[in-house]
Amino acid sequence: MGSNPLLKVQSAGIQFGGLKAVWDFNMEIHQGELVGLIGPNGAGKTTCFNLLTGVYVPTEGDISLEGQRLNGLAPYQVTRKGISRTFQNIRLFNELSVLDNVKVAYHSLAKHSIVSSIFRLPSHFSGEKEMEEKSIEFLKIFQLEPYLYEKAKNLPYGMQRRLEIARALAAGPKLLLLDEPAAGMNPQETHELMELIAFVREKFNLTILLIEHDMKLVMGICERIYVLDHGQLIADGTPNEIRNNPKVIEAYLGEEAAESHAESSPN
Amino acid sequence: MLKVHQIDVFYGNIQALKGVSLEVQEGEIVTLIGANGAGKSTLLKTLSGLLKPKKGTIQYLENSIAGKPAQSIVKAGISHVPEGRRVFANMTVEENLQLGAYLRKDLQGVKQDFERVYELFPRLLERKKQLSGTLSGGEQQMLAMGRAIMAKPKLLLLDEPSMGLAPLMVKTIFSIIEEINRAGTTILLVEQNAHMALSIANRAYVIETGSVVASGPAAELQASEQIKEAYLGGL
Amino acid sequence: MEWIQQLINGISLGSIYALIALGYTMVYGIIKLINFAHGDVFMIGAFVGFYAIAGWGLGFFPALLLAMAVCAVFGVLIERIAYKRLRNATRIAALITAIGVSLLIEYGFIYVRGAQAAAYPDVLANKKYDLFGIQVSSQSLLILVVSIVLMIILHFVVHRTKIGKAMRAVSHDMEAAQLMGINVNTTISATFAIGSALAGAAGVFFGVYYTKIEPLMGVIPGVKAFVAAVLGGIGIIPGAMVGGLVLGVVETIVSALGFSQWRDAAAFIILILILLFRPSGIFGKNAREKV
Amino acid sequence: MKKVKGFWIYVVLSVVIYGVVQLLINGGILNPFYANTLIFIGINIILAVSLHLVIGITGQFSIGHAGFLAVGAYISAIITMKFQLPFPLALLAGGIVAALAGLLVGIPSLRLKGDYLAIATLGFGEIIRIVFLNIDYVGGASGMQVTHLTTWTYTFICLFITITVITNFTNSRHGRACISVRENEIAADAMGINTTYYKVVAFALGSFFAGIAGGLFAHNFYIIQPGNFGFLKSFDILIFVVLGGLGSLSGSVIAAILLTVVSTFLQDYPETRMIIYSVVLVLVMLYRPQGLMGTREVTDLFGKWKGPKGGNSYGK
Amino acid sequence: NETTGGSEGDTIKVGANLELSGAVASYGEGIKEGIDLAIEEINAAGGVDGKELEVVPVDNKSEGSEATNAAIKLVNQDKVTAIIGSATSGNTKAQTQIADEGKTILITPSGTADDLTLGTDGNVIDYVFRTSFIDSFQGKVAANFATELGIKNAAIYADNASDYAKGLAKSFKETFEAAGGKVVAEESYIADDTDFRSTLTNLKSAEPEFIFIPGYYEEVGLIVKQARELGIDVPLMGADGWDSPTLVELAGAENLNNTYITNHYSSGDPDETIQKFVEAFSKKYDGAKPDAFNALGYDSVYLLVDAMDRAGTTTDKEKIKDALAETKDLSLITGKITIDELHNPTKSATVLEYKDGEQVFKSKVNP
Ligand SMILES: Nc1ncnc2c1ncn2[C@@H]1O[C@H](COP(=O)(O)OP(=O)(O)OP(=O)(O)O)[C@@H](O)[C@H]1O
Ligand SMILES: Nc1ncnc2c1ncn2[C@@H]1O[C@H](COP(=O)(O)OP(=O)(O)OP(=O)(O)O)[C@@H](O)[C@H]1O
Ligand SMILES: [Mg+2]
Ligand SMILES: [Mg+2]
Repeated sequence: MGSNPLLKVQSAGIQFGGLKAVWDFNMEIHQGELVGLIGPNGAGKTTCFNLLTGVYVPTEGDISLEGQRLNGLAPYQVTRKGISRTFQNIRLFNELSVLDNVKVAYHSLAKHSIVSSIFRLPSHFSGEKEMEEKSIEFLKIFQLEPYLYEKAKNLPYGMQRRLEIARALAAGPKLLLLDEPAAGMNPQETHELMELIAFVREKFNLTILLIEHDMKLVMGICERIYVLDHGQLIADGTPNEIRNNPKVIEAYLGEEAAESHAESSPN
Repeated sequence: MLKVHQIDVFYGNIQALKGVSLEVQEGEIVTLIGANGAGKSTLLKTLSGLLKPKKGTIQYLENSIAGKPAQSIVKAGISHVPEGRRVFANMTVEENLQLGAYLRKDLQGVKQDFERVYELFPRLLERKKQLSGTLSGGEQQMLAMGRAIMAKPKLLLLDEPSMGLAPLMVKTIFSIIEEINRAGTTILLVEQNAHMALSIANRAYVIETGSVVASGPAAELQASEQIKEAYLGGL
Repeated sequence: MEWIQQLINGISLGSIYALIALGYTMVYGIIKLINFAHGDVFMIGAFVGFYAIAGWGLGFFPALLLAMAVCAVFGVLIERIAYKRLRNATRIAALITAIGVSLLIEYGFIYVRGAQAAAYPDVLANKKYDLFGIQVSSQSLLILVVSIVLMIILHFVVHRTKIGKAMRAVSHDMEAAQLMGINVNTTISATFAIGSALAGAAGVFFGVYYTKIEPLMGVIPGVKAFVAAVLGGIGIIPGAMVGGLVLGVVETIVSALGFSQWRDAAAFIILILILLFRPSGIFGKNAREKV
Repeated sequence: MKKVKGFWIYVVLSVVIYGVVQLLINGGILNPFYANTLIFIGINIILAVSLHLVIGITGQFSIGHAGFLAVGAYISAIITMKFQLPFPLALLAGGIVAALAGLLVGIPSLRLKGDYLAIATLGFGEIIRIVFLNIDYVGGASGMQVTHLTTWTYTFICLFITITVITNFTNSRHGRACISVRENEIAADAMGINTTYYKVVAFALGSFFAGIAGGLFAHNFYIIQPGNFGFLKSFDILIFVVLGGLGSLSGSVIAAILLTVVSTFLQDYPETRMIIYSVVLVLVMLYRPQGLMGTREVTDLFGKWKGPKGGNSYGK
Repeated sequence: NETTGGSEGDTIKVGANLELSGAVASYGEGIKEGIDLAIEEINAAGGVDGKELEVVPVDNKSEGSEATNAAIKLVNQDKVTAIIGSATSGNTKAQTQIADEGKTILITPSGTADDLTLGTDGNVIDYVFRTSFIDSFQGKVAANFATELGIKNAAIYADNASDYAKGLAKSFKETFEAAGGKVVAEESYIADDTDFRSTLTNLKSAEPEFIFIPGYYEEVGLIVKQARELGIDVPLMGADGWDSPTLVELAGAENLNNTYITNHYSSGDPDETIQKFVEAFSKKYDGAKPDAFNALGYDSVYLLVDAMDRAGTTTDKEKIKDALAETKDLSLITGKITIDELHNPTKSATVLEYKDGEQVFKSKVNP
């Protein structure tokens, strides 16, 4: 592991009213890693994502990406710095076509101004053309090309999830955050998703942090896992360390589950 | 107990169910599995009266309930725990449970059932006065089930009760489902977690793009190569 | 001394706003519809009371009850005919429909009756109490008391009774409410009936207190009540009350300072300022969407 | 390129429409009443399309649009009547000052959503009206007399510019950014869209054109009074947009034409006018809650022509 | 044959460009009732020159832009001989130029702004006339009356949304101060307000001996009532806008004691023609008593018809307009009218006092 982590979180935390949703949260992710974040319902996992992406401003601590401080940046600024995400409950631009969903993510990479668009200057045409070509290329990778002009809301659930990942990738992140990408999928679909994640990671040389309750997926592809409970880290380590960690078993996995995962059976 | 015969259901012009038939016997756990968008939730919504079938019949305890309004179906003893929990977020846990018993007149029985729910889900007793919107996902799922139990259903329709839950919680929920069943409630269970579902169910139906494509005893389906291939992650 | 008088003036004005806003916030809170026709139901209530008193010689209380009953039925009819179909449509479509219904009631009524104003008969003796030079009228006291009592009753109904729980359930999730065995249609009708009956009562009180009634009398109080409801926090019953009082007092103070032409502007400026610091109103929970 | 061709069809069509109408007016075939109705329709289309950008495209529930109309009307009237400057300059100034007012409203309103935003914009509209009511320089309540300068030519040029600019804006990355704000603000933010910036841009641009419409309005109706710009006027504009179909530019154009014609026609039936109007409104919403056009554009009916939308739906 | 026949057919078309819906619909409706009654009477008596009068009502929604549209339509589509309207000065201003360009007579029954009959160049517009007196005249009459009562300190409480009220307030103040009086407080309200207590409380603390309240009866009724409730007992005075039986109902007869108005006429005036009018009006409109708007709408028709008679034509608009300008000593319900060079009627004003809800004649003031 290199010395300079891509993402560094130092005792970050946030309170809602009196509730300490996350506190004293520390995390280091290095370039190219695939890391899992697990924990019981309401442990604060999604809240961590919201801290990382600027949706919430941490009430304490520091977050930095490649040494640059992210605290206090608005979500769109964080995205431009190189973190993009998917959402636990799918958030596509429903009325927009599949193609336009991805084009929106390319937005900040394009340069043509409002004036050039209004007056249809050459830079508008070249800029739009480039966006369109790049987006289509991208959608090909995700096998969504046949649905370019379909409205996002009309896609089946599984494809919507895929489109969300594609869209997040189009924003050109260094670090990709996935929030329960396999929720609501059956084992077969989950399996396909695992392959997809492995593939894009390879292809785009990505660093990924993912939240998931499907232990088969988490244990199957993550290199390292952080475990959160009641807003606090209770463990981190390799999948094997985690599945045998008594604290994790008690708070999250349950006895049998831990055993069966040891045999890598999917219950 | 429940006999669905050849129903067609539409969303506007989109046909979501095509000639679906199925049966549930008293005391059974029947599970319904299938890919995303296959029409599982649609079927449950039709049974509980949220949607009206365009064609076909639904017999429940010798009565036809197809197209009846939801509240009269609840009254007849069918309770539906919808996808995504749908608890009343700005009401307390207790109020949610009271709403579960909305139609009941037997105050004594209601009181007993309160106790029963709190016994099944001690967590809910702890959080009695908390607004349900602030509960964790698993707690909300317990509340949704508790709320359905309060209606004292003969038939309980469960739509993906394990979705988004931590492994430990999934286990708890499934054991509670079995417990409710043992206490005499018939259960129709929709699940993505097909392994778990098949392991507690008596019988199962597989539904694909709006039609039933396979059915049989749960154990048999679990063993079937085809089913494994398509729904159980090829293992 | 004069300031106390002005405060009293403001509270009397505010309690009228509050009375209308109570019904408004109720309907608004439950089906999330900005019911622009609420102000017109208020107008109908005022006229029913007027005809009952001036035409049939009923006393104040029978007329009040009659107006409330007629308005309840009228409100339910409006909902059944115009809004029910739109429950699953966009909010803005429902809003436009409400504007249409409001115009229809106003001009339908003018067509039948004419646009001229009428004067409410004196049915409630209005005693003036002079406390150290401050004039308090028994009517304004009555209105304040009535709106407080109604607020308490409403709050109780919504939070303690079965129908109230059903209303809140429907407001949060119509489908899930149906699964509890709640008859959504009946519940929404009940909401409209109560809300409209309140509007009707407000109409009669308004008539008695301000004397002048006319077919377009509901427009401005309707908007003001909406402002009051938002000010207090949408759907929050004590909020409507406080919102109404705040609005009344602010308007009065602005007039008292000699800026009467700026009165409505000041009301809106206060509204915007409050919303900037409390984007969901004074009592509103900051329901920021959870990500 | 197909796009470019579509654009030229649109331009040619516009010129033809303009020319034919102008000829008919010159030839006396269209008497002043019809000519004036056409101008009124044009003004209403500009209003509808400018609000369409704010509500239909960016999803910001603004119901105080008449305020910006008022700003444009008064500023342009001051420029021609008090400073004796040329009309085109007045139109432009009206637009610019209205856009500034739009910025003023847009920025604080950003914290608000849905109904709260709606009531705040309604409030802003009323505040603007009351400000004019209290300025004696512009005649206060009795209003300001304005010379008649608006012609079919001016109206048409403004209309053409409005539709072209808003269409071009919408069909670019900037328009898509606005739509993404409408569809899901949180996701838009997460995709790197500066949502605040685009909301403000939409408000400012929408207000600019409402201001232009105000200039035309003031110089067409001889007198402007604060009473012309109350919230009922805002509702009228809102109704164009919703009735046409939220998000459909051609829908707002069609609705503006239709309702203006209906309303003009109904002037002859004073007793039942508002009754008929409101019944039509309610019936349309009951049977077509998504509006006349839904989210489609007229151009969609002619296949997948992806040129500037709204060309074919152009005013008479 | 409605669209092409114009005034050349068997009927004489008179447009009514009125506020039949919107904010001041009741004024427009009042005028319309008066017009309808007059036309009914005239037609029943054989019409003008053997032709029937036909009214073409158009609703301007109380909006200037709609009034413009309506006027353009009446002039170009319906080709009316004359337009009666609108009720407010603003909506009338929105059509004076159109009437002039279209050479169509415009008579406003109740537009009272002083400069209404003048163009932007300050010259009188040939085709524009009015039936009511102008603001400055009434203001003057009221101020002189106050001075006669021996008032030194007066307050003004005017409707800020109406140029009528503002015009009256202005001329009252000028005249009153010129006569040595002092205006100790000036406040304003806005039409459609219902609660005036806070401003009244302010006025009260300025301790005026007299309050001049130009405005319309719908608000004034409430103002008088609320003023008395707050213990303001000084004399109150208003103008023709007060005149309506509704005022008495709104304010309460007792509260109206010690109030005065200037007016065109009084429905309680024992004059025979006036009583005949009141009776006819009541008969047609279910016992309603005519107010000033009713009377002015009614008079506007007779003013026009008189000019037609004198011009000896029902079609030549130019001649009719010239005849209108020469109207002299025409007895109408609202007084004996002579049209001056600015196309304003000179007519006497009446000062009335309210006693137990009845208007009692106080004095007559000639211009
Ligand atoms: N905006 C907010 N206001 C108040 N409380 C919040 C807010 N967001 C999150 N919380 C609370 O913070 C805690 C952590 O929530 P979070 O969504 O991060 O859980 P999670 O670990 O993602 O759970 P799950 O696996 O169920 O998605 C919960 O108790 C939640 O109710
Ligand atoms: N409200 C709706 N309007 C239109 N189409 C709908 C609606 N709800 C569901 N559908 C469509 O009906 C089909 C069946 O949906 P349903 O929700 O029943 O699937 P499901 O089997 O429950 O899937 P999941 O596993 O995702 O819950 C899908 O194609 C879906 O897109
Ligand atoms: Mg989460
Ligand atoms: Mg489902």
